[in-house]
Amino acid sequence: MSIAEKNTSEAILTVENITLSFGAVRAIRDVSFNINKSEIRAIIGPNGAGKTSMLNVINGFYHPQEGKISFRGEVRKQMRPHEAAAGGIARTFQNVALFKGMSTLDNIMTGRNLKMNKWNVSLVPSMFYYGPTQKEEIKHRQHVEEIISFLEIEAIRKTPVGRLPYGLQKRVELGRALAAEPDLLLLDEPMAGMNLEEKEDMCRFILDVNDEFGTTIALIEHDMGVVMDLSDRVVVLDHGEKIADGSPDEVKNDQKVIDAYLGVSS
Amino acid sequence: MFYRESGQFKTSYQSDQAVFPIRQDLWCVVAFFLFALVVIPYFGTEYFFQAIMIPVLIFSLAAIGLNLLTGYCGQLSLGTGGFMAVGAVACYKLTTGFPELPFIITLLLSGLITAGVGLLFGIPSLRIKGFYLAVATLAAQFFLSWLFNKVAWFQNYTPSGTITMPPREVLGYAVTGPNADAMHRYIFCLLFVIVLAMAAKNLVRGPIGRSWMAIRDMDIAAELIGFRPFQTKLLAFSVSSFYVGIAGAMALSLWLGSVETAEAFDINVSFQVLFMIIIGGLGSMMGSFVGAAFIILAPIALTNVMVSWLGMQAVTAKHFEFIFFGGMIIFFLVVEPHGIARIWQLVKEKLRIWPLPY
Amino acid sequence: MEFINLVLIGPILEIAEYPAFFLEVVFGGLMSGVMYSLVALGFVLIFKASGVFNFAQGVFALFAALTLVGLMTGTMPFSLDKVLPELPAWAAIIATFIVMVGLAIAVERIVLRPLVNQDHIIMFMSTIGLAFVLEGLGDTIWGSEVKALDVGIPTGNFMIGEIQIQIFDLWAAGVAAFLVVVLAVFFQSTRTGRALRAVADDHQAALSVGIPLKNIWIIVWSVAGLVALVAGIMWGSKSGVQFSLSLIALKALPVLILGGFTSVPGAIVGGLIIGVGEKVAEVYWGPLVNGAIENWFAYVVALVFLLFRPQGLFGDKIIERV
Amino acid sequence: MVSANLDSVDNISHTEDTFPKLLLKHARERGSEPAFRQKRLGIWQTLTWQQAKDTAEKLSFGLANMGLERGDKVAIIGQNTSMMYLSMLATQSLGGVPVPIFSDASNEEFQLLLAHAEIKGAICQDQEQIDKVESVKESIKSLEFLVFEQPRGMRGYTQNYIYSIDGLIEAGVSAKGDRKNNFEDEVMAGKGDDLSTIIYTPGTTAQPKGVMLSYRALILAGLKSAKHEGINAHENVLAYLPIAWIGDHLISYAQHNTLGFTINCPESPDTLLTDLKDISPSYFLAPPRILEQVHAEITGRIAGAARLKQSLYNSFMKLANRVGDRITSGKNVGPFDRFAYLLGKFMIYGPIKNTLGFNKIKVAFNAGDPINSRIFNFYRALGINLKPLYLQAESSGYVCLHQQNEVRSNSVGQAASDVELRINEDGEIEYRSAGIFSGYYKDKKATNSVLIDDGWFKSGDAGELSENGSLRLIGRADEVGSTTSGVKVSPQYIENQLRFCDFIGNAVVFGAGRAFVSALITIDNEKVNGYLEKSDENIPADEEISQQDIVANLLEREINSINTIFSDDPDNSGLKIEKFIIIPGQFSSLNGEFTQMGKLRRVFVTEKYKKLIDAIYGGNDIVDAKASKNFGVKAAIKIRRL
Repeated sequence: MSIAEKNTSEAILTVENITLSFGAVRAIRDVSFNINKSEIRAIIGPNGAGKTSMLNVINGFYHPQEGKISFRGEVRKQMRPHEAAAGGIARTFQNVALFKGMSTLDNIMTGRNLKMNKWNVSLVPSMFYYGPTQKEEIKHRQHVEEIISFLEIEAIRKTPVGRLPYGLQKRVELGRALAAEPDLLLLDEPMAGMNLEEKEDMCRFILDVNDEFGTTIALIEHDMGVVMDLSDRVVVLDHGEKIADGSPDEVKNDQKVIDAYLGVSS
Repeated sequence: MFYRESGQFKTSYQSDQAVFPIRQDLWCVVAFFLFALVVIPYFGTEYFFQAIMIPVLIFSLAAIGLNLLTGYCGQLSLGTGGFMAVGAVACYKLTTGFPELPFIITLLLSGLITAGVGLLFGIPSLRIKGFYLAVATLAAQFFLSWLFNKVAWFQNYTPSGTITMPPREVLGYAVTGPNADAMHRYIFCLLFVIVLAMAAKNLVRGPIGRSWMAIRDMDIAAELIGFRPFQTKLLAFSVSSFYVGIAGAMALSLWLGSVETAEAFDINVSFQVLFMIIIGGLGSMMGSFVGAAFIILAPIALTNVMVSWLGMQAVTAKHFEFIFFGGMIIFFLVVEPHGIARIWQLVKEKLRIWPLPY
Repeated sequence: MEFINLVLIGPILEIAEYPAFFLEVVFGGLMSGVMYSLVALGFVLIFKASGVFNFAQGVFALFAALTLVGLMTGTMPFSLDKVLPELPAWAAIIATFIVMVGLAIAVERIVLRPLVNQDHIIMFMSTIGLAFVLEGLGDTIWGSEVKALDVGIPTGNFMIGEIQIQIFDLWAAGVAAFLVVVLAVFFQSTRTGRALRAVADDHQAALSVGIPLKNIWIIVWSVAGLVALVAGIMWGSKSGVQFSLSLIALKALPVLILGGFTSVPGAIVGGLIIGVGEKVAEVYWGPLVNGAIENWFAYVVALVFLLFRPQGLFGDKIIERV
Repeated sequence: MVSANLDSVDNISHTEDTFPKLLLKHARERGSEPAFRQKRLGIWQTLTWQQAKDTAEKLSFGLANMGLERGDKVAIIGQNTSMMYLSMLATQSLGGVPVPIFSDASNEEFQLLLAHAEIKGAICQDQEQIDKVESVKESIKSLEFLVFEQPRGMRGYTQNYIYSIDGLIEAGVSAKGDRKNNFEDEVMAGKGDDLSTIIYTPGTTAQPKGVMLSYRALILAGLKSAKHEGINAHENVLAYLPIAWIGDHLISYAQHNTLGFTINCPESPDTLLTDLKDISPSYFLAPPRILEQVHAEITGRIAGAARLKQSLYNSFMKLANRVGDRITSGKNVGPFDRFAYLLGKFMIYGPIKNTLGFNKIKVAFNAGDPINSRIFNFYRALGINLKPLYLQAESSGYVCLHQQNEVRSNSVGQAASDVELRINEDGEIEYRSAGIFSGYYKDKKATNSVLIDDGWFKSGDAGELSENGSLRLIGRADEVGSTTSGVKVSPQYIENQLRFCDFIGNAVVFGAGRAFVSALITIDNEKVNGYLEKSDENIPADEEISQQDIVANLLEREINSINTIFSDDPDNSGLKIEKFIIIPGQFSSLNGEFTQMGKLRRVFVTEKYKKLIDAIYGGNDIVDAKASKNFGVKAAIKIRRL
């Protein structure tokens, strides 16, 4: 199905003329682009290009001073993060933001919080636990277990995430995001600090997610090779401005882009 | 070394998510409970119940309350004493105001009232975090004890300013009032606390507990995956206060019988309960009990040693007690911030894989 | 109507009627405000430089005062008999300051170093423990009964118009002001001071300035000790050295909320506001609710304030990142 | 109900003489008992015999719908999942013949086997195996349909001959109407002497041999050994070995269906150990490889333990080694030792068995290859009733069994009841029994060469019968021999000794028909590196560690110790390893040195390393540089003398 939908390039999210600044600092300047349904969209650019800020804008953590965002047709300017989450946007973080005190299982379970029946997990039933709450827990445990076997982390199911190696933590975080069954999945440098093998696994999972569930994915990544392999389209930011947008190949050969990266390396 | 858990495989999520998935643990806990319920009443003396068991149980409940807020939800509170006072006063006003009200209902209502007050003082957590919040809770402490001290209505205008619990019965046994048998009061406390503790355990192992821990561990991430920080914290505040309030009510009715609120529940009580959860273990039910037992028993032991054996003056002993407690806190925070509970957990891990190191 | 009259009109009229008395109240408020500022200053210094919220600050003051009295009266530690030579005030003060420095070093060794990089809340709770230890220690060493302290600050009073002014209060204010200036200079224009400010931002920066973290902490805690000493002297000579002295710490907390945990001027302004506010409230509105409201009034003021400006008066806006 | 027919196992009633019939029986008599447990989605999901029967039935509809006829072959490829085993049952219930295939076999092997077996369909566990079959489909005319269990990654596959299991079942159930026989009739049409399955022995030679086993052979073999070992319907077994291996087929399939005990399938390969601990099986089968790994794991961890623990462990293990085996085999032991052993059981043995999940084991078999005596004794000492099993596909594993009170590592026990056993003049083991196979599939010549006059089977193994009639395996008949100087050499035996030495990874021994005994050896990288770090010998990164003299000296010491063992042993008079070569890299089943079950492919190895071997017996001190290059070594490989 995913193949079919990629052809029908219908935008699931559009950002128009977004400008975001902290006091004097301009993090993003008048950036516009869109993300099509079921595509893998890469956001790249040198450090401090405003990539992460862009994700933060998309899922309502930062509120841009100008511009508008429309997600699945509905336009919004201000939106609380949890509203964005409820709307079907899930994400992972640049430096892993798992709940250190909890097990892999519980971490992924937290991703289900929006899917749970509010009454069954409300205070009083929870105090009795046996009954509605337990039913609800088990229902969602099953779903979480499917994610666990999807990501092949059965062996660390009950391990406190604090004890896990970095690569696995990233995988668990992906699991937590998947648990929300998002329409749009934002991945902030999913491969940062991974060794080659871990990267290959992560690539495989990202592709599988996109293919199995038809999830739309927007990802920030430094590893150009990865970006070229994974993404359908790439948008390039530099110093908060959009300098290129298009297929991986187009972008790769774009002079502006090359300069931007050279500028960083030199 | 004692564990023979292999072969205890789980064929259902119910059994996999049980509180004590390992059979041996379950047996221990049950045995312990039966001991407290059956054996202790046989050998316990009036003093033993009044000075040790009952306060330990009551403070365990308070510790559980604070642990829910601080240990699980990560919101530090220094107002525990104040909220216990609310519970105590509520209990007093309810019993004197509505003599017909069954005692258990009274306790629960006192808890609910305290929960309301806690909710009120939780509101600042909307905007402020960490120390700021801790300070805010201090405000609660001072304001409340002032309130109950100054406004005579809360003491039914008794000249002495003390509030005294009238006699009440449960299932025909007198549990409050001057001629309530200590053993009956103890058993009532035990059962009541155990039930509430189970409820608390159910909370923290379910979705609500996870939402609290999520806020504690990484509030921003929690919000970004759809938790509502404010609601979550407020819930923690009110549930915590509910438990603390009931503890206060029990302290008045089942333990002290008659108190001068401002004195009995002053800021030192707040610290005491805080110490209980630090030493016992932040984010651990079992820790709440252990910590309470430690904080209650240690001074008794200390005084016995220093006064009875070393012949110190009581006042000097009191000072040493301060040093001792302060020292313990620092020691635990440095050595094992997660308290006795964590230490026990580590020992258990070792036992489970004995003699292998990993 | 009756109520309004009672709560609003009444007190206002009263103020209008005896302005001099009102000024006197305000003045008194300012004086205790200065005290609050002093203690709050101690908090801010430590918080700025080591990110630690030192709950023991008040007990520091008590401990300093106790030590001072002990030295001046030549008391033998652990036994309350006065057998040692009595030190003159200036010597005792210096000696006490040395003790406070020693204390700072000990704290760094025993508490801070093991807890470095720990969660702030954990550090905070450890200072609560520290408070208990010092309280017990002070009492065991110097005895817990109330002691008079006289370092020769002139007392008495004079009138300006109809306003009675305590000479002691003037001194207190003067000393406090002086201390603040000294600290300001120290922080703004000495190398160490700048380093200290750097640490507040991040520990790496501090190292780059070239002063090892542990020294910085020792310095800061010593300075905080000095502030505590001054506060102790002022408060102690005013109302005797006793346990209640440690409670001024609790008074300083709302000041912090008001002024912001990281702002020196905030601490001072906040202190004065709280001081005046609670005095006035106590005198004019206290009676309506039969008194003793200054215990919590400050907090309530601070809280209400917080809801509108979480970062405090002079604190800077927090940008959250992920 | 099982023991009922045990006394008369020779004539099993015609209602219980095939596995599908037995399935019906269990579903009927004890439908609510667990047949399978599969750890899936975090818990052990149970399949009762009734459910098992229903699934198999539906599956058979599906297969029938694919046009599966009696005698058609169906390849079963995958990990141990209940669905794989049920697929075999479903196939057999239609009179088809399941052919389990090693899922990690190479594409060439796939091509070879599938073509040879003329399979009509293949039931695969997941995409990986589907891909393998796909890649060779062209060359297999008979192949008509592929079925996969795991949908993961199969979305893109649009070929009309690929079905999901569910799809298969659906189609079958809906098409149910237009079929003459219902399930029971189909099942009952089967006979005990029908071909049950074809087990391909991963030929230690290149050409695979398909061992044809009848229901009767498997069922009888299963029942008889079960009777001897007291195995019954209440056992708990972990199915973790390749389903294509006779060992797994015998226990997880034949005995499982005959006796009706429970099979537990692990969640994934990397949770094997925890799953083993979860289940704590009562009946366990393992090739030496596994037992060696576990033993190494334990000793390794203990080495890292606190001193107190270590000394406790060592002292109690010493005791165990002295009396443990005697206690396990129920011989009499002094009261003090008995007490001490009890103490040890509480302090050490119990906990260790607990962490391994071995504390409920009634009987464990070591099968495939002989096991090193020290490792064997380790398990016996812990109180685990481990027994060497003489397991050949051709015998359905039923040749010799142990008397409870005399279990030794170097013997596979005495001839089991109704088994005749003899050693022919060239020292080769021959036997005949009810478990004997009915021939090699499509290979009359091979069959006739081993199945000689009136049912005797030439096993191809060399062995000795001790005076009490217990059999000692020496090695493959064509491998054992003697040097030109007349010293008897059993390469396998020597290799076992070597493989257990520190620092030695693997070894191949030569000597039969040669001047003297020599060995090719690979190092145990982990141990060697560990040693080098300790002895802070720094070897440049680009240097091949295996060729360093310091390493060679290490191995020399080890091999000398082996040589002394030989010289002390009258059985091995004059036996001595005189030269060896350390070869870079490791042996593996991927490079072809091993079969999937960890058996050495001697012919292959001898071919691959011909140059080296020639060099050894050529009498020079080094291998010429050119040859060395081929093995990725810059400098010429040295030949080490002892």
